Amino acid sequence: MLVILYAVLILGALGGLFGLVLAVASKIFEVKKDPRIGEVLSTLPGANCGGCGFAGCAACAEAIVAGRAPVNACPVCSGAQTTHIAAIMGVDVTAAERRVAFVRCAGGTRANRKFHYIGLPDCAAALKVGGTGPLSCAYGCLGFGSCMKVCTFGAIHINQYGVAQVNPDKCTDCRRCMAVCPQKVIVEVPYNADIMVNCSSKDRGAVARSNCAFSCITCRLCEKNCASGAVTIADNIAVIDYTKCTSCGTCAAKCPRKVIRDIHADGKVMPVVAG
Amino acid sequence: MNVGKQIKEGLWSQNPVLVQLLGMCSTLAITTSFSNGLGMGVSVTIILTLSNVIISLLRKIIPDKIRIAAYIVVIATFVTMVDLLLQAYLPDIAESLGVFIPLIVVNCVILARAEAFASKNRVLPAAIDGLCQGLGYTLVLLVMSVIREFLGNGTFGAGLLNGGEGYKVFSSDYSALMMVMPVGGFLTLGVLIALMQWVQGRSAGKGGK
Amino acid sequence: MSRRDKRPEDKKPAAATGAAETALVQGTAPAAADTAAPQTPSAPRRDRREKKDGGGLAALLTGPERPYVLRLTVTLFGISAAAALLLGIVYCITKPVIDWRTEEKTKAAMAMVLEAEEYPKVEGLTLPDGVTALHEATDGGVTVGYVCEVSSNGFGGAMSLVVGVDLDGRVTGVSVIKHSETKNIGTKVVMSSKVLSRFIGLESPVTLNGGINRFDGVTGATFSSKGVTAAVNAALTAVDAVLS
Amino acid sequence: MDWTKLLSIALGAILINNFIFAQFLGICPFMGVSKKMDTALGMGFAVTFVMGLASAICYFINLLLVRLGLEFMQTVAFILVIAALVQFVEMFLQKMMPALYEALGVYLPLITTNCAVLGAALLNVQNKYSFIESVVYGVTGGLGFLLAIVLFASIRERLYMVAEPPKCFRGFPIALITAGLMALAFGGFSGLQVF
Repeated sequence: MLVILYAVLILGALGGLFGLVLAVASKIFEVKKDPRIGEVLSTLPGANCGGCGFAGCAACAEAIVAGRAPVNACPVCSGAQTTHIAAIMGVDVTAAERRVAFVRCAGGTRANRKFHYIGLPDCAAALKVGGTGPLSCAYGCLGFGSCMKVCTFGAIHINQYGVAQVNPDKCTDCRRCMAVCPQKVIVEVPYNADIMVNCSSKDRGAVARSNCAFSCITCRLCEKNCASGAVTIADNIAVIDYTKCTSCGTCAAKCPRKVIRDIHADGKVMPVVAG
Repeated sequence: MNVGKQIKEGLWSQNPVLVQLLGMCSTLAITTSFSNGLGMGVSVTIILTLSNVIISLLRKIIPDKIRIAAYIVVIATFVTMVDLLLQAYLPDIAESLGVFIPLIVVNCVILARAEAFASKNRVLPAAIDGLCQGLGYTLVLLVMSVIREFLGNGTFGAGLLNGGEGYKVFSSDYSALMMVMPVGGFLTLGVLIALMQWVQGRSAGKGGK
Repeated sequence: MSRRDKRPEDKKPAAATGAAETALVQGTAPAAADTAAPQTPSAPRRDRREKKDGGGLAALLTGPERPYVLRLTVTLFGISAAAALLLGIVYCITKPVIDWRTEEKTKAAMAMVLEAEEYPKVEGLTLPDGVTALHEATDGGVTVGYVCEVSSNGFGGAMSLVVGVDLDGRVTGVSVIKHSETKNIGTKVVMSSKVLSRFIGLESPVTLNGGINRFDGVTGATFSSKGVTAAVNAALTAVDAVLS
Repeated sequence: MDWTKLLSIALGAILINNFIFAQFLGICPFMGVSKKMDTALGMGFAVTFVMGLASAICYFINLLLVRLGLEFMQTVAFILVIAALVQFVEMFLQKMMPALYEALGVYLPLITTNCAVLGAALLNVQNKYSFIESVVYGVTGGLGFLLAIVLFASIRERLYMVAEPPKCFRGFPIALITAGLMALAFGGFSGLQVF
């Protein structure tokens, strides 16, 4: 029986000692953390699956509280969990409009090329060759699919024109494609926005015209004809303010270069440029 | 708290080894014979369920800072108890599992389930979750041990069936010895996960758009 | 925009949901730009009060933090003590059974190596390293030979064997109790009685694959063969010391 | 303090029976962290540090346990030490080196469940190493882990960026198969007998 007494004494003493050390350490090394991180973390499933794009749930909780990630960043969370997190953050989920990624380029095979690139099938690698990559337009999508590899939801693919294209239904706005795209061509737009500017070229009109068959040449027709003043030309590129845009489609009709298009024109997401 | 969902999750969609990639140390090392796989699987399931129950009982008492230390002590106690009981009453299983019984303590499945699930739910769901995850784990272990044993040893059901020798399918001279060594473990698990992703891909493809 | 003001310390410029696409068209994906700007309260603004407090360890034990520190220590102490108690009890229950079983196992191994009734342990001997115990095999009081418990290193690690030696120093049998050899390689030496029976009748020093007392090892399992041979030699030297 | 034994322990722990590829311990964090090189390095050093310290402390605790005849308590006591140590390191890093703490993220608490750390402590006891030998074994075991995880992370980064495995092999399956091939390569060292 002595063995049991010894065992209890030794392990008890060890446990107590470590309890003390940890308690003191936690006080000395205390880092002021936003209390809400703990709350959000306890609502998250804790499976550290990485679906939200962060390294585990703790990182995702910190991002949500710091405002870097949307309240519904965790794809695995059930409806109740997301609304609970939204309540902690003082945001009601319905107001947080669903946002998805969108590739602002339509060139691909139809963009002129400075040279024929044979090498690592990866955008970052291709971009390094010749300073601005194989495309004559320095802003266009290179079409090597780095974004496709990163997307864990299969929401982004290279379409038949060699340009990355997002399927808004599958996109959970985890922003991993935006992070990995070296050209920063992928941006975040509201889910139900229809009218999209399919170009990111900031070159002057004439240069853009020679670089690619589907580029914005800043002819300003869209700006003049937009009834609600949603379209403006900034930095040699047409820009739509979705708070004002009424999806009337006049700019898409007027655009001679077919750069502004209504991507939901016939109910399904059309290939970015229909010939 | 519907049991059906938990069972489906434990066995398939959230399988601890194939999906969450936990508990791989023992999976890769132990699955060289059928009896090993079964013995390990069953003991992990028992320990997982027991520790889930205790941890969900204690969840209110344990402060956050010593959460991990406390859970680990509970798990270690159960493991040592199972180890002692196995050595006393089932020596042959204890013999073949060898050094891997104490390593169940650091088997990530148990601590991960304790931290992710048991510390947030009441006792009954925690117990069921422990059971389901344990079964999922045992299932994968058995599948792997059958494959590795068949390829590496040419027998089926060694250690258990027909007096420990197992049914000899082809003589062990032609067996791929590599499968019994660590290399085989990695390859088999890799192919298994690929198979699972392929099945999920196809079913998602059919059921998807 | 009500939603925008409700989001505290949101330092992102013009990032309300309805923001014009202008904010987005600059092409800088919001996530990338954001992580650069530090969101957490800046570290240098640490006020003096907090530094003074952290220093005094004793202050911590008696100060306002006392209940928290105490609670942590007591909980861990309680859990560990309870665990130890449980373990101690299980240990006491299973200890006799385990001892009996190991005893049984070694006795069975010894019987396989050298037929005898019982095997009293011989005390007070300087045993060569590797030999853990030396037993005298007696048949109704008459010593028939000796049995050695030996441990040596094989391929996978330590292994323990039992070696029987008759009165004129010849090996009567070898059997392995515990080993960690790799399956299908080391086990071909260690677990097959056919290979181990090749030792029977040999005298010390036993040499591997050569010499008068020759033991042919298994190809591909040299380490295991060496390990077993070393153990047998250790046993033989121990018994020869006793015989002379 | 004979150096040949220490060197043979060190070489054995790093190459011959490397914790990952030969002894199969610590695969969960090895798989989890090796996506990027910097987290792999951070994890490798953190594991080396914890393993070295844990081996040292466990040696003394084992002395105590053996003297009182409590061998069965080894696992529980060791794992308690390791868990407390990791928690302490986590708090220390969070305060002193937030950058490394952020990089390691969720994988720091995972070190507690890292079989390699407890495996090293238990093997120290099994092989009856002296204090110096157990510390050397712990540290070199950690270095073996570091070597394995850095090699694996570099391969995995290229794999992730460039390789085009079939759809269902993407992600963990291809990583596992690469690890299998590396284990085969490390198998080559197993015949090496040192001194």
